[in-house]
Amino acid sequence: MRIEVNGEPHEIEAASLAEALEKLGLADATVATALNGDFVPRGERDGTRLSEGDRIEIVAPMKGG
Amino acid sequence: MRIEVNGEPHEIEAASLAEALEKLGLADATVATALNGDFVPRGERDGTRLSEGDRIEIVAPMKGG
Amino acid sequence: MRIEVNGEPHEIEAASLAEALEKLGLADATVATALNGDFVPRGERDGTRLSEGDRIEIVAPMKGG
Amino acid sequence: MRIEVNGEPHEIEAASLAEALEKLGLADATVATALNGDFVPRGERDGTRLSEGDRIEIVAPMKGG
Amino acid sequence: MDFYGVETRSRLLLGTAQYPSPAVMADAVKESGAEIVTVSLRRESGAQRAGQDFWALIRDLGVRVLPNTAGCHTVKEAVTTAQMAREVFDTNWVKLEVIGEEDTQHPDVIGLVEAARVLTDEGFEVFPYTTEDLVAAERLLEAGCKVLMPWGSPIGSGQGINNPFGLKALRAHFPEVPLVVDAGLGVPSHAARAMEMGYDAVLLNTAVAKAADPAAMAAAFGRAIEAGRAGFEAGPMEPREMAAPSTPVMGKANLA
Amino acid sequence: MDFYGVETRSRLLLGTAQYPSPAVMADAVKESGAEIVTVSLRRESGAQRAGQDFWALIRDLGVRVLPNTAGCHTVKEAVTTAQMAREVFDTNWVKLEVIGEEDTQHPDVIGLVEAARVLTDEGFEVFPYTTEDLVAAERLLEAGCKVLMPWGSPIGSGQGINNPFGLKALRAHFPEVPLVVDAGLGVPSHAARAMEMGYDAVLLNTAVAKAADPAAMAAAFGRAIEAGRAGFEAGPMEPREMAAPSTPVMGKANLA
Amino acid sequence: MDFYGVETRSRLLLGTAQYPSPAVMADAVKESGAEIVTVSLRRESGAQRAGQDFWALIRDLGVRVLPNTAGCHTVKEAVTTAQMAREVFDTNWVKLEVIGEEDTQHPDVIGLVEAARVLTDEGFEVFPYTTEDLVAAERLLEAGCKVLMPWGSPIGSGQGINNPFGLKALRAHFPEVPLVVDAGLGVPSHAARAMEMGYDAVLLNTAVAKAADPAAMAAAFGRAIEAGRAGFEAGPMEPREMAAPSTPVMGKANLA
Amino acid sequence: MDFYGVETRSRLLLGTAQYPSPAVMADAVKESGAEIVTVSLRRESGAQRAGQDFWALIRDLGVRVLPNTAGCHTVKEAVTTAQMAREVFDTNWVKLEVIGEEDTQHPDVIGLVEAARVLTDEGFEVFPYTTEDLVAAERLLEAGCKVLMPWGSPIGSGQGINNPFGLKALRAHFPEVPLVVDAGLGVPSHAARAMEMGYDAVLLNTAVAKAADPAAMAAAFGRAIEAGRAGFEAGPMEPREMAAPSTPVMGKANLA
Repeated sequence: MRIEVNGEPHEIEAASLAEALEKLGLADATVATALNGDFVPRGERDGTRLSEGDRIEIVAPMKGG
Repeated sequence: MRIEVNGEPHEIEAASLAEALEKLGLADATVATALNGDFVPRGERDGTRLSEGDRIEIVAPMKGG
Repeated sequence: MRIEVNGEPHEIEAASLAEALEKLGLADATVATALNGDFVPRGERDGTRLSEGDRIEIVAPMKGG
Repeated sequence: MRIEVNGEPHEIEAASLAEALEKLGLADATVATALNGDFVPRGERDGTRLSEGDRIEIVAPMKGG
Repeated sequence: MDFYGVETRSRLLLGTAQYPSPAVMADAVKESGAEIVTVSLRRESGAQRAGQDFWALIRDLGVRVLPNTAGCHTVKEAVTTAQMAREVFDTNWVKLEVIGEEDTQHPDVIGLVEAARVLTDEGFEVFPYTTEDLVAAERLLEAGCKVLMPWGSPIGSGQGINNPFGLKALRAHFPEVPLVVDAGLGVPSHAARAMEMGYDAVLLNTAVAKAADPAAMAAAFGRAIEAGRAGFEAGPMEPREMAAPSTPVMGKANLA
Repeated sequence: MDFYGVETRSRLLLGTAQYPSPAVMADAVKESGAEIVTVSLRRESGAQRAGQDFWALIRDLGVRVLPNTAGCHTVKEAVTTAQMAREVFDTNWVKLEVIGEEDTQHPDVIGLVEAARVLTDEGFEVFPYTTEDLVAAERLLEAGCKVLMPWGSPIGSGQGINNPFGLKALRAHFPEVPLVVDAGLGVPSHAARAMEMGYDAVLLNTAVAKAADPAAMAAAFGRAIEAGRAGFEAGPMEPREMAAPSTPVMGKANLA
Repeated sequence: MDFYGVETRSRLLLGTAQYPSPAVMADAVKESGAEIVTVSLRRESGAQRAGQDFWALIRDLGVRVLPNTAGCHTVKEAVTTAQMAREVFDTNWVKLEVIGEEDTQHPDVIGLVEAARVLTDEGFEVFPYTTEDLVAAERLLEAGCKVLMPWGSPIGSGQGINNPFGLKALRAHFPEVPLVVDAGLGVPSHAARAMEMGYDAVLLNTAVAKAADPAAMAAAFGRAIEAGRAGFEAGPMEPREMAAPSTPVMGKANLA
Repeated sequence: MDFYGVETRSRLLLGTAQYPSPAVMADAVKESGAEIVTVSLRRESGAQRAGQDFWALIRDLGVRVLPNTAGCHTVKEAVTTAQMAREVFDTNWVKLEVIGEEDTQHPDVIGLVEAARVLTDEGFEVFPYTTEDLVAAERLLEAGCKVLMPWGSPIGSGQGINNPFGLKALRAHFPEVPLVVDAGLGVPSHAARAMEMGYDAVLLNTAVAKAADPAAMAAAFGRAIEAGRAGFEAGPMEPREMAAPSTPVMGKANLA
């Protein structure tokens, strides 16, 4: 299935957002997620189905002013 | 009938706003009018009925910055 | 003999500046002296004769900015 | 005779400052003169003898702020 | 100068309030060379008819009027006042004021943008009294304003230009929009400076009306605005840290 | 304006250096309305006779000249230069410069006072280029100067007035003495401000000569100086912390 | 200092960006004495996991974090970013930025108020990055903000306080609200001045991170903020126009 | 810090006048960390012996004293006062004041240079209270001064630094000479700024003595001076016109 992860196209097989994170090697990481522009809380990642063309954002702590 | 004109209570007999202006000696004056906070164009003064407790504002040109 | 001490007229009997200081109760004090506008070092007070009308200034440490 | 005119060495035969000015083509010009750093008024140019090594300055009106 | 398609030669807009007398006001307007004066609306009584006399006086001056919504604190008030002004003064122009704080007469830019939108839709030509806020300015232009009037400092304070950086940024950001410094100027050099910053015009009242000699001060401001504009157009020198002698160094006599 | 008994209508003294061309300089002088221009003395050669042409040009302008001692670093140099200038320009006036530091063209007030004394004794009418130093000013007056010309900022820097406090104190301290802000102004508003501070005149050169359009800038400064002076005489309002609405609050309609 | 019920001794909030290295950043935070640092959220890749390392570094500092919504231009973006930040950083605090103009990083106060309302309703404790706009400030407080963070000048410009009048008015208008000068300060004296104006704290980043020696500059700012606050509390003298000799005049010897 | 070969850690010189009480003065000196205090000479009477008590108090503070010639208007007065001070305080140091104008306590730089020459010849180590005049400064150094103390603004005015350009030029011109801003500072940020300008130390009195809490204000100034100096040494960033976001733009999530 073709989706977009942090702006990059990805070919990935993942039923849920949680699964996608795992495949991306970020299952354990301190990250937050958004699907098509909306925040998806950690607790809802399992239940969040992905479909062709979805846009996922995965963000982590970074320096800031 | 008791109405308020420019913030002052008035006892006045006037069926329309136009008539009220006449009674107030401002029929011919360069003024604009508002009834209960809404603008009443010159052309609608005749057709604007007054009723007990109405608030009329009658304003004219004045110095300004 | 009439002299001026710190701007005030004084009737004083003193042959030398040192003697005058003694009479004024300042022999032991930490002060500096001037006679008629010129500095008189401590060591020269004994040898400094006074005469009628002399102006003596006696100054001590004071607060300053 | 060797003199300096406005900072430049000149070989010139002139008994007086006036004569020097003439030889320099400035007899008629609106200029002021100095000899060895001192002002020489127009009226004294004739009477001002020159000698070897003298420094003459000849100045004229120029733009200024 | 061009405001909503109206050409003016003068770059000074003058207020008509606070003068010692109507006659002095009239003189000041004449001396200033202003072609636009601001006016307001106030309650009229049949007994005094004060407004009628004032209006006659203004008409005699042969200038264009810019009615304001001074003292309005809500969008509703401002809009209704503008509607009444349009009828009385027979002009689509309005100096839109929506005041958010009394002591500083601080514009409420949020209400201002909203009111500007409503009035533009009703065919008004809005002159918004605003701050140096770049983003509010953008919204006002989107709302249809074709002029912006940022304050220099609080109305009537005479402090001049409190935030030169902000006003410069506004000018740089909107090179094509007519910008008027409105309020707070105190002396002619304040107005000249505003023009040198590239502003298109200046709106004044208190500095003229409260001067010892209002007519003379009006003339002084008029001249200062011309001077500042001319200076802007003449292309000023670049300031530099060091001195640079104006008189040529070369050719200096050696008088040692 | 009165300088040593000479009446002038204009309050602008203009320098003649640094213009793109003599013709532009002449235009700038005319546009500025200046009645006094500053000039200097430089070495003349029989071959070029450059000075003769310059002098003819200036004479045609029909203005009064104020010769300077620009570039002089010692009392001796300045005095001799003044003596030569008096003969050439046929005037007792001299703009006395004794420069103590090159990069800032900082006046050497100690040498300045000494040179002023010598020249006054020789019958000169001295216009000293000085700093805002109150005490040096006092000494210059004692030396016989009847005009003072403090700098605004370093010559040719265009920074404007670097020490407003100092210049205000000088004005307050010598209410009767003609005071000219000489050097450092960059834009017309600087000149207007100097006049609003109560200064009697302004001396300029670089800001005009180095403008993109010198003649236009000259006119702009001329007008700004008139505006600033007129503003000063018209009695400006007192600035205040808070706002004060110009439009009357009384009589405002209640449109709630 | 009290932010949303959290007590801090330090009045300095420090940014964590733009340092030569993470180690230098850590030193700077320690030297500054800051108990609160700002952080952001950026895209994470499984390959680099850069964010994980950064987060570990910050946690080791034992300071409280204030996540920002830097770079957000819409209410939606800012709100979603805040929601993600709350989960990642496990805090209700958010430094809310809604940027309306890129070159000046000018806050969009209209969007800011809207976003603040949404976030407060969701239980966030909002630190809004705003301007000196008094009316927008009022709206932000109505929206539930209990802190305001007006800019001193554009982020990273180091210009200091561009509109002292505006910041003073804001302070005077909201005596009880914790006010933080956020952005634009360049040197320690800027921070001291902000504190002397009665501000409660200062938020810095570039001035420290871009100094030749960030850790030393962090310490300097920390000390300057303490000094400014102490000066404010110690009750400064009233400035006066004239001089007043500190050394007593009485009792001076007459040495004529 | 090095004054005439004497090393001090503190960069603050504090005056001892105008405090509510001797005890408060003593506290202020301690809190300030100053190692040098200024004192004067006044007439002593055998009856009160006020000076003796004051002197005992100062000696207990264990600080170095810098006697001044406050109030002296002539070279003669200043020289004689210095001679008496040397004997009483047993130090070659003297803060040389030759006042030329009362209302501003303006230094008479001409008399100052003359007095400095005389005193240096007699073996004094002179700390001249002067203006920002570059040329006078040069003469003072020629006269043997190894420290310069330009004013910030009139003594006791609390206005801060009236002529930053002048003080910067002085610093740039004499990079090696110890420079002390003496007089006129009002709040800690003024002192921090002086240090950021590269000045070596600050001399204060009124701002501390007339504060509501002198000891606390003394500490505040002490800290501000350390902060300003540390900031100067830490190499501040370059200010810029535009903003530069501190938080990285790269990697920002797209939440549209």
